[in-house]
Amino acid sequence: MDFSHEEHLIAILASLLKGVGHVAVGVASPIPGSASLLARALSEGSMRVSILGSRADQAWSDTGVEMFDCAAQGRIDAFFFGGGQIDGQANINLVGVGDYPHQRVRWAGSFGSAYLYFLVPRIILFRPEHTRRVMVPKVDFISAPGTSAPNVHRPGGPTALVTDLCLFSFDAGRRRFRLESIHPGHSVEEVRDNTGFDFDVAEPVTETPAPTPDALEAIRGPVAQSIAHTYPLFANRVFGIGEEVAP
Amino acid sequence: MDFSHEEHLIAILASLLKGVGHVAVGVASPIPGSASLLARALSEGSMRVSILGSRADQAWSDTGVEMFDCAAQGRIDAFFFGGGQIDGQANINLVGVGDYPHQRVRWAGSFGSAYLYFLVPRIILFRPEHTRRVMVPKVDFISAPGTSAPNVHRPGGPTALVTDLCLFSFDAGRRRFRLESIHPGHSVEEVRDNTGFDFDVAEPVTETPAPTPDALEAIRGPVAQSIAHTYPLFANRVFGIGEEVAP
Amino acid sequence: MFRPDVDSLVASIRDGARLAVPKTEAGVSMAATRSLIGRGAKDLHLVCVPTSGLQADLLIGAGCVGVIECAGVTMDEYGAAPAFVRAVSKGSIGLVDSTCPALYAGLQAAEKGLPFMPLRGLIGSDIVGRRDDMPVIDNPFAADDPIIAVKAIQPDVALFHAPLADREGNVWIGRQRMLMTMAHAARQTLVTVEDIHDRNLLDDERYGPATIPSLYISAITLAAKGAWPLGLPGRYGEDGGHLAEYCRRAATPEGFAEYLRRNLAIEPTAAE
Amino acid sequence: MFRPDVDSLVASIRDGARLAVPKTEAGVSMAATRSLIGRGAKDLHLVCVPTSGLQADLLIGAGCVGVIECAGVTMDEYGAAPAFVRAVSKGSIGLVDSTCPALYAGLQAAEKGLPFMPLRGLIGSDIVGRRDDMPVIDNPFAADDPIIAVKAIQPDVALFHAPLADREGNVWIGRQRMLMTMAHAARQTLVTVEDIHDRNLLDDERYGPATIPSLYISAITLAAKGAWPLGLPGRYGEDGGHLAEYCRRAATPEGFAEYLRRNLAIEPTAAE
Repeated sequence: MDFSHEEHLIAILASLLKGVGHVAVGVASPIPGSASLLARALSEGSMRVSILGSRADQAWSDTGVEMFDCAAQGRIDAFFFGGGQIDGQANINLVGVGDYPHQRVRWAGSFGSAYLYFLVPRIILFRPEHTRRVMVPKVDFISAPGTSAPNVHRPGGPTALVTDLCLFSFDAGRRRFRLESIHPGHSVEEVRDNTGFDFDVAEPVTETPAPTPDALEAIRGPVAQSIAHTYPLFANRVFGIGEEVAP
Repeated sequence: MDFSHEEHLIAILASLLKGVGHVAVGVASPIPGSASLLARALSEGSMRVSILGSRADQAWSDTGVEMFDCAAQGRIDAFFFGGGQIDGQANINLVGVGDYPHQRVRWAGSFGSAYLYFLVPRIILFRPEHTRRVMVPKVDFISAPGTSAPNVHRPGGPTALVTDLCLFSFDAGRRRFRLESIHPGHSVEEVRDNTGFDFDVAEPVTETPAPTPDALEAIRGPVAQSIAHTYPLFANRVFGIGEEVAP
Repeated sequence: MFRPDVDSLVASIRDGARLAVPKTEAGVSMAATRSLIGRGAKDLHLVCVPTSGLQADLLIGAGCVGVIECAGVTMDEYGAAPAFVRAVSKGSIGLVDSTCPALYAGLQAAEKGLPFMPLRGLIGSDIVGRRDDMPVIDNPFAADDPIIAVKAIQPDVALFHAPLADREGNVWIGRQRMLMTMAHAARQTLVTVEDIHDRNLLDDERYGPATIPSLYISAITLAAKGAWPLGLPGRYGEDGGHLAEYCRRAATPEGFAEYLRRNLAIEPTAAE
Repeated sequence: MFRPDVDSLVASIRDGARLAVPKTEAGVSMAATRSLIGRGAKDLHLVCVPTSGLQADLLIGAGCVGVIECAGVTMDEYGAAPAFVRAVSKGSIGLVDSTCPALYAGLQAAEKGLPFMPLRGLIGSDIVGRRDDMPVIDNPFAADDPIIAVKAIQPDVALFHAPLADREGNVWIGRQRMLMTMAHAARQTLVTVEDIHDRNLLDDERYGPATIPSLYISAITLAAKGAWPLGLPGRYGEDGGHLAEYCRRAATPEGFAEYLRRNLAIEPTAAE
């Protein structure tokens, strides 16, 4: 069965949500949002999905602080973050490149990362671009640190990193990523060549499995329809549904 | 013009609210509530009155913490407290008599006094019973202290005490009450005999003025109607309006 | 989520639980309170948010309460809370005397997953002086500015009565926002409701903002007039005759027992 | 309370003011934003609650902003915020990079009249490392448990757009509860509204709980479609074509100036 790259990423992220009771998805996250909806579809309704900015998939009565309080209460089990830069200790940078504050490349900002990265047990890093520009030895600005000293209250943290090339797990004790599986058509060497930090390698490294037919059916059906409410541009481009929004 | 004792107390308390922008009234306070409504009526609408538990005279959208936050924001200028015991340093006791915790006389509790007594600029103590049982040398439990050390954040505190016998002002610098006026028919000696703490005496001590005809008219008209919504038993007993509630 | 009756709802409240209940005017589940008494619940740590009246008094008189943490227990216009007053004098309940904003602050700390919240006021009061969980700390942004730290209050159970729930388990609370804070702060939230709303309350732009999402709700059961003899804002007023009658009867332990027999059809065993 | 037009509303915002504005989806007063730019407002300290988009970008590009305190500035699906990115690189604005819950915590501290609020997380981030107003303090209830203290944020002005006000000056905000926090925290609150409701919103059991009482509102003016080209929840969506067009034009300083001329009929003088 044929599938697009986006559909594969959606399926990979969804596979990382197994056993999660409540996953929340931040802004500007159409693929994580789709993955969460897919995981719910495949969980036979036992999973709760909250998509920030969505009206239908929204557990909260308040659009502001409630999600953050909810995470601190231990009621959010999984969340996604990207990273303009990610380093080998899972520090993430959502702020910019160069000497802070007047950086030559500036991104939007840290959003809730400096907080949620500490409090949500299963943080999945998702950054399609897998280059030495992104996967750096040391981030230029720590929006949120990958690990903390033992005395710092930290029930949560990063557990995985998904890119266009591969899937890493993260071991907070060792403060290192471990390459778990390579997406079809790529190799360990390619991952190494494009990664600016050192990492462990699972024995053996497997090939990331393709989406199951059930998953693909769900992605193209209810997931596509549902994500289109929050991400019309994305749904139009990837699933060809909805009206195209003006250029 | 004839007036009842309650009407006089209402007028006295209202006179202490001159210049107040926003007065709030706690639970179980029919006379302070009536006084606030009277002060508003006489202020030609420039005063805001918030009566806890009232639907019509209620500035808040939340029945809980909002009033306390509002006070801390500096948006409440005056408030009333009673006191099962009040001592000469304006410490108030709303908890009970005897050795805490298993006191031989137990009252309801401190409510918000331990907080509002610090934050509202003009706290008016209102305790009709003027006896040595109430006006004690030292309270058995400090629900809220009358004064604080200079380093304690305290924009508010007690400014006056009104009883069945007289009106005191309170000087936080001297940590003492001063007898300002005596209600008609009473004397300085009577006040002294019934007060368990020492106090200053204004020179001269005046007689507390009777309610003006305007005030009485307002009390018996709109004030009575309005307070009856929150305090039906009180309004029935004092103003003879509304249905008597079952024995 | 939906329980068939009040008794099965209340079965989730174990003896010894830290149980948060709202003030008299805010939606008290008297239906669940009667059920707790009927079951002979024991040793509850009652957290009043921030005060209580008939509910606390009945539970205390019936011997269900080990400790009461509150800013005030009163029957309002009807007088003092008779069983509470007796229990304090006898020393048969533990007391954690507090002040309204400290109870809110403790719950808000738990709501935020914080160990504490700072709070103005209180310094020099016996509320602080008589307990060891309200230390004075330093404001880190000013020199010599002491401020109270209020420890987080995480109830095992929040219990209240609300006007409406929907079939998804969302609960509308109107302007009784302390109920939202209680549900956020507590491990479990149990609710009796007056009515079931046919459409999703969160989808409605007017109900939604005052609706506790089902995420925070453990169980719900229908209990028409479930706040009686107290009132429910916007629905019905309190039964003043009944409350006056209660105060009169409960003035003695015998009268209190008689009230339980007559009005709750409960034969008090371990009551005062 | 009621001002005749947006310009007279905005006259209450002095140059240099600490101005709190809500995130893109929550009710941004673009009408007031255009008026601020038209007036040539200067040196605003913009507090984004907790993020911003077109509003911050326009104000920055037009030279109205001295400092921006925020957790993120983005045009969402339409791309990066072009004037913001240019201003950062050029060093023409001051930056106080924050994180969403810290901005909420700072406003909530001000709402409660507190000097600070504790906040979990953040330790070891450069958000804490690059500013001097987020010290680590000790949890007084546990040994060796560091926690961040967030300083209170008291805006001079909170400015937003809401669906409804009534004639008493009460303002209904639906589920955008951060607007309530902003109004409680700020010295002044200025609101543009879509419509005027004929009855008192606080008296309505459904509108009341999500209504900011007039106590906190300094001034209101009617501005139909006042959030355009952004959306207003429950009323209208964003004008995606316009936002895409903005991003395309504003990619250069010249294009930005051209956008101001064409779309706001404003001749930029002190703009970038």
